[in-house]
Amino acid sequence: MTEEMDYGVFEVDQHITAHSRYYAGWMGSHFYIRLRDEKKIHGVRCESCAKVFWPPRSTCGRCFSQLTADDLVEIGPEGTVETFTRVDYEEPVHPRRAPLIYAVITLDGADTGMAHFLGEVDFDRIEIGMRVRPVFAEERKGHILDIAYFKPV
Amino acid sequence: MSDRVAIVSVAQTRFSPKRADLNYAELAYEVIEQVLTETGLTIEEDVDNAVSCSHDIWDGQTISNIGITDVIGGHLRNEEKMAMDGSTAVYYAAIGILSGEFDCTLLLAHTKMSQTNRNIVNNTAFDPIYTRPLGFDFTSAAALQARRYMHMYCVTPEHTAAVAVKNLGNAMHNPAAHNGGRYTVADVLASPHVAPPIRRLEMAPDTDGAVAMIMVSEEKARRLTDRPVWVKGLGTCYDAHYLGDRDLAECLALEKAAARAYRMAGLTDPAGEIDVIELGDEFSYQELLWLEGLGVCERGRAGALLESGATAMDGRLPVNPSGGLLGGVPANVSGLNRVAEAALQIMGRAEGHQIEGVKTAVAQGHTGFCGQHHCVIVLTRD
Amino acid sequence: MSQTNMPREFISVPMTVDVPYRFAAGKYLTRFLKELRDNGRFFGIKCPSCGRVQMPPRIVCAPCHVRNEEWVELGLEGTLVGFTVMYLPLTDPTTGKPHEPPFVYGAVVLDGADSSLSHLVNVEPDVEKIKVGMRMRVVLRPREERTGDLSDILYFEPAAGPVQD
Amino acid sequence: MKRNVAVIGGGQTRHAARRQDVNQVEMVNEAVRAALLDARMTMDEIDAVLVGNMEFFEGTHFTDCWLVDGMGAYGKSGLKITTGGTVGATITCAGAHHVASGLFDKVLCIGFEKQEEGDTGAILSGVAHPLYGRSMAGAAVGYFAMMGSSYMATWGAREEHSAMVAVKARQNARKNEYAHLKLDITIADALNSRMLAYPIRLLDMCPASNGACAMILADEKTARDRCDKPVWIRAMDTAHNEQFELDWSDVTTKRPIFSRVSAARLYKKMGIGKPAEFFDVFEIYEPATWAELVWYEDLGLCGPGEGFRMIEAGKTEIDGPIPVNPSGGVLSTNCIGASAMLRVWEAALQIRGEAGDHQVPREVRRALTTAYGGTNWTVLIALSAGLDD
Repeated sequence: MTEEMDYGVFEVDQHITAHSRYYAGWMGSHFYIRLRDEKKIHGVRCESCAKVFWPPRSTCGRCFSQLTADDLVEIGPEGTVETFTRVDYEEPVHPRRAPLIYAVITLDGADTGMAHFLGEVDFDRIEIGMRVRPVFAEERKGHILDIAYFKPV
Repeated sequence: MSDRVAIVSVAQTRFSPKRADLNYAELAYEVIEQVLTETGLTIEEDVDNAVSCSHDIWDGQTISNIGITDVIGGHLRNEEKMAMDGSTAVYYAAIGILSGEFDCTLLLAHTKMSQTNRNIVNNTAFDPIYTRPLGFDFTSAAALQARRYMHMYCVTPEHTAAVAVKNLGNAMHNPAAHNGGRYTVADVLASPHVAPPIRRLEMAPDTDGAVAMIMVSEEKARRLTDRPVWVKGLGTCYDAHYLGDRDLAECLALEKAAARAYRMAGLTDPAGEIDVIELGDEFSYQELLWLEGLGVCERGRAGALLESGATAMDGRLPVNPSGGLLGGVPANVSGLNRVAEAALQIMGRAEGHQIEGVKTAVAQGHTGFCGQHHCVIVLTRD
Repeated sequence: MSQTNMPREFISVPMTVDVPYRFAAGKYLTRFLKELRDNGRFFGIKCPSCGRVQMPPRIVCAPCHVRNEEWVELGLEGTLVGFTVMYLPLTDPTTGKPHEPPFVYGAVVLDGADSSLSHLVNVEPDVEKIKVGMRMRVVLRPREERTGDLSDILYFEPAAGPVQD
Repeated sequence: MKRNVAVIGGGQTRHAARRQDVNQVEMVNEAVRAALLDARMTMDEIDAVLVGNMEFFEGTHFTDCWLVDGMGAYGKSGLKITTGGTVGATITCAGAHHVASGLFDKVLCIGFEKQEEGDTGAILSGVAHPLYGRSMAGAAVGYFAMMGSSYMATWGAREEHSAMVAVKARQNARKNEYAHLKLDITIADALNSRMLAYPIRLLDMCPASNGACAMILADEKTARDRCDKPVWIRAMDTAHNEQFELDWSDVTTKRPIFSRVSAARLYKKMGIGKPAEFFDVFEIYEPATWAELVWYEDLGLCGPGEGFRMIEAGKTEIDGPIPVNPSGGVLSTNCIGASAMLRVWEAALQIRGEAGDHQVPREVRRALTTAYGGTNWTVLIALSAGLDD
């Protein structure tokens, strides 16, 4: 056997960088076209569950019903904060500089919530049950950030 | 053919914030060598299946079980990777043995959290169309769940802080844990918010490590040991994906997974029949929420259960005597570690943190953010 | 699916997933890569059971499932055991730089090893002129350019000696 | 296995290079609905949902948790396994284990890939060890090119033989309504297609496809009660291979090879001496033309070095004595996570006599499927029409 010698540690920095493109699907495309072009937010109604889901989806996860574009219903624009938090750290995956205030907001007429940002608000004054409304981005491109954030009503 | 499945050996690395000296295959071999040596089993003669658990994105390698094929004995043999939490690897390995297809399965979970950034990794677990672009990670998502749960069930910051105090204290007695410490509720509440209401001392730290386990058929277990640990019940369940799809204060998937596991194990009174629980407390509030999901107390009563001292090391239902994930266990490894710790309690080999007279132990693990998938394993002894 | 379901365009979300890593080479590859970088030497590791000399060195000989411990210095020459002429640009994902086609890509077993090493081969990309069994030698980058990666090897080039069976 | 397991239903998407009309959830859902329809079953009846794909190929962690609505998995037992390209077969085995264990009667198995959404090049180069070979990571094509040159040099085969495989696959695909590459090509077309890495040309390689496959596996009682033509899973075998020593590209290797080891084990379990006579159809995972010829030999359908004579003699055509890949195979459709499951589902369709235009024109009672992935990994599954077959 060769003599044992201490080679120490050896570490190498690398990245895995993948350029992806995710399709919203036919139901999601309806949602985003209406958001982008009309500043309207849609959910989808499942008749058999008697519930309106956001985001709109083509299969009801609860009862497995096939849903169609005819089941799209406008929801909001106002809604209610169900929960919230704030992060002060920075990460490259953040779309904007910290602090970021996150919330789950149930839009009027919907039975499930939307995770999004809160803005124009003092964090210490946010509470569960607070009423909020969306602030739309000036330039919209069929993206979740076409809603810039929600702010108190 | 076997009607029962036993755990006959477990090994864990000493968990550490960073193991710069080893790559993940070498880290894995540390524990694989231990379980094979302890049982005297060999890959060639005995082991006929292997189940690993980690993730490509954590390992930085596509099809990352390529990296552990050699050490787990996968060359020209069966090896599969559970792309979920390690608890589900136990569930799947048990099913393989119950099917009659396999007799002896080597399980492994490994992750080196130190080699990448958990928030970037976990951001990719959010749907890319509606949620991921907002920059979410598991901490910000957990904070939403924590606040909702605390609001709906009157859980106080003192309750969640007391979970951290208990588990970080327990971890001091666990030689595998690296994050133990003696803290007070005031210390925890004085630690900075990471994402309110979650504070620095209330979240599992970045950790490197591996766990191995050997599971066998009843017949093989009888030949190997006179103290087998029986897998008596198991259950899994998926919950909805989107953060807003469910009331985050609820944990339907855990309730269902637990019901499945208890029914199989014949447990009708979990609070009375379970002697110890090891669960996935990635964040302190989760211990309380998951205890309620496991049905050992009524909804909203976990805080009071904790205050009563019942879940302490010397309580009537100790929870995470190992120190849990707060004590420092890697992501993905966490669930296999929960089952391993529960098994060690039954074997009477939980060095430094042994609970007396454990007959029935329950382990819980979860996958994704806010508990999107749960797995519950019930272990017993003869 | 009814036609009315179809929107007038399909929306998509472009996204770049960029994950940083700091990989630890581990006990075996650290020694291998540092010897390559610092001393221009290649090492294999010998299985105590089957005697196979493996490159890269690794903790376990997979067929025997035993721990490898005996280090063996390998030659800087070897034998070509397989090759192809690549007509696709091969991009180095760690640098993003392409190798311009056509080029020869081959597997060489260094003297003393049982494993092959795949790398560029600096010969004319003409399949008639390349033979399995040709003797090859390693050409390394200058010491100061080496980083401890297989890219420290510039390429293989033909060496003197008869074609091996 | 402790209980007999049957495939009682299945379905697939129409595979294509572009599926911009659906997201991943919707694409998977198409296959799931097709499988339920085929089995005349509702989602409520399913006990567990198992899914697999190429982990992180689409850049998503815990994909199963996202696809939960499309899979119908909400509130159900289930899990996700990954084993690279073999995963569709691995999920099938996992489903069989679930049913055989006695804990589940009806299990839904899903494999999928939406390759256009991810970054195939970047993720594939990640297969190489980060510190040993990633900087040199050739596409899979380099490996199969070496296999082709080794095969030709050793056995005297010519490029025409791989072209015959390329033509057979795409001509068969034209008879399969779900296949991706339905090309009316000739041997000359294959030989004139763009050279990628000698001797591999464009038509020697599989495409990048989007698609999904789903199957429902059930216990014997359910199968007999609910299904006219259950297809029984008779034996399974998996062999992975070590990380660095990839001998499949060298046809002269003396070392045990995953494919031959796995076939030998499976045949021993079933007591099969002459696989070419025993099985009526084969669906194999051939990522490149040369791999199909090597599979013939490794599966023992002919002797070493005789694979190219088989294709030359037309023995493996749909109407030949040993039909291989009547569906068009992976050369025609490669939605990776689904590819290995598609082999099983296509074999099941052949046994049911319901493969449509690509049905083998004789009675099919037994079929063998293979998978390929990772660093030379495979899963073999044997299927039959009856438990006595």
